[in-house]
Amino acid sequence: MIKITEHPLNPEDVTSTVFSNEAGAVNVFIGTVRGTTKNKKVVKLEFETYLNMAIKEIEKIIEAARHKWPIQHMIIHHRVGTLTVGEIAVVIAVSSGHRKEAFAACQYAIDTLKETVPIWKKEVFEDGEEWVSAHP
Amino acid sequence: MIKITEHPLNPEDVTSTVFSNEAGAVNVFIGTVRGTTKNKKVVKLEFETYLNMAIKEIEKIIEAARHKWPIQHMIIHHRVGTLTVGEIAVVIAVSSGHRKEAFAACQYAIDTLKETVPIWKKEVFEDGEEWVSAHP
Amino acid sequence: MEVEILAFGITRDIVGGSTFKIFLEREATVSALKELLYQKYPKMKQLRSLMIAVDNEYVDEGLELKGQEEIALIPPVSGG
Amino acid sequence: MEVEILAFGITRDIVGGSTFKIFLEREATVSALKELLYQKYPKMKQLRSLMIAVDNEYVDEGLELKGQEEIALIPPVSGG
Repeated sequence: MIKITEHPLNPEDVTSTVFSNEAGAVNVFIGTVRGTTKNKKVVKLEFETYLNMAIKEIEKIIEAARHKWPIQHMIIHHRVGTLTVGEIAVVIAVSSGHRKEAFAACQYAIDTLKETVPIWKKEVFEDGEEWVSAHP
Repeated sequence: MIKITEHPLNPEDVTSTVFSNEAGAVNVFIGTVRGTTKNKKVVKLEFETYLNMAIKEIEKIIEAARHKWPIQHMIIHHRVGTLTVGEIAVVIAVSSGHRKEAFAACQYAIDTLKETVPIWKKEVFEDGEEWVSAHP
Repeated sequence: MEVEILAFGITRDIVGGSTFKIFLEREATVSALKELLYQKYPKMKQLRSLMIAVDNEYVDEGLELKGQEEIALIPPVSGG
Repeated sequence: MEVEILAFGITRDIVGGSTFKIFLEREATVSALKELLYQKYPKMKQLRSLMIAVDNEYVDEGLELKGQEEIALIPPVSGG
């Protein structure tokens, strides 16, 4: 249901796990490493995590989504370590009876993950590096 | 970019096509055949289409989405013919720089597809059959 | 003029085939075609909606038909 | 009391390691800990936010620390 790993993520594995005969809709969000940010060329991203707490916070997201919407399954995989441009950082898959709930729960999950889950990324440029969102 | 086919759909094929180094977000919607509808057990679904017009209407959806949001790629595959419970009827994948646009464009695409694209499905139950949404 | 019409979904079941022919006055409107259909196939009046497509495009009720177009009946769609 | 603190992300860079020790008064609040941190590491004041986690949970500024907890600095997160 939850995985935080240094190994490459496979969206197909995550997606296939949420299918169910009672679900008519599956929504999947995949976050990838963009090649440019604020007009600067990104060389790589370095993700780190406070693992136990991150797992707990992701559990809270799934639990909250289950209370808000009648979803069938929600799976969240996040990668950490060094990622190059184009690689997948996060995959969230949600299944539900109808599509509205799948979209809403998936968007809630990624929005909340970005606010609460202790994972940090440092963007490495050709001429420097920066912890994303650290400063106002 | 658009495919309407009697062969099984592969979400992985659709998704992998939208990845791009300039996209940070990918959203995928997968519609599957639910095993029950209005408390009745579904045996199978039969989809038919007015092919040339359906392609044209899907082209309009992609064109409109491109005007509404700064998306990178949008791919829509729809299956027709006889589908059994759990099989995939539609896959829509969208990539964009940021996640908000990917979610919005993907939801717009499936909502509009269900309103405008000439594809019809007949639900076959154990004791009868019904064209979905045909009657008030 | 006699026009051939394509029928899909539940309209195919109602007319009993994927195409059928109907006699229309010259330059009859889409609205007039729908009236004729409702007279000949009363079950079509019970549909949630009935759109007409001409040459692969949804058209307004006021459009005049020339007889050379590809005309299709579009009952409520239900893809996805 | 001396407590060991975990530092992540930019706070790890600021303190120069993934853990560090700091002296606190007995039952010091989280708020008092943050004041001490800001004095010792002024760069932490420039962060968009600085949360404290105790035993893997975000805590309020008023919580009193006993010294046996797992305490961690949580600068602005940026996963996804």
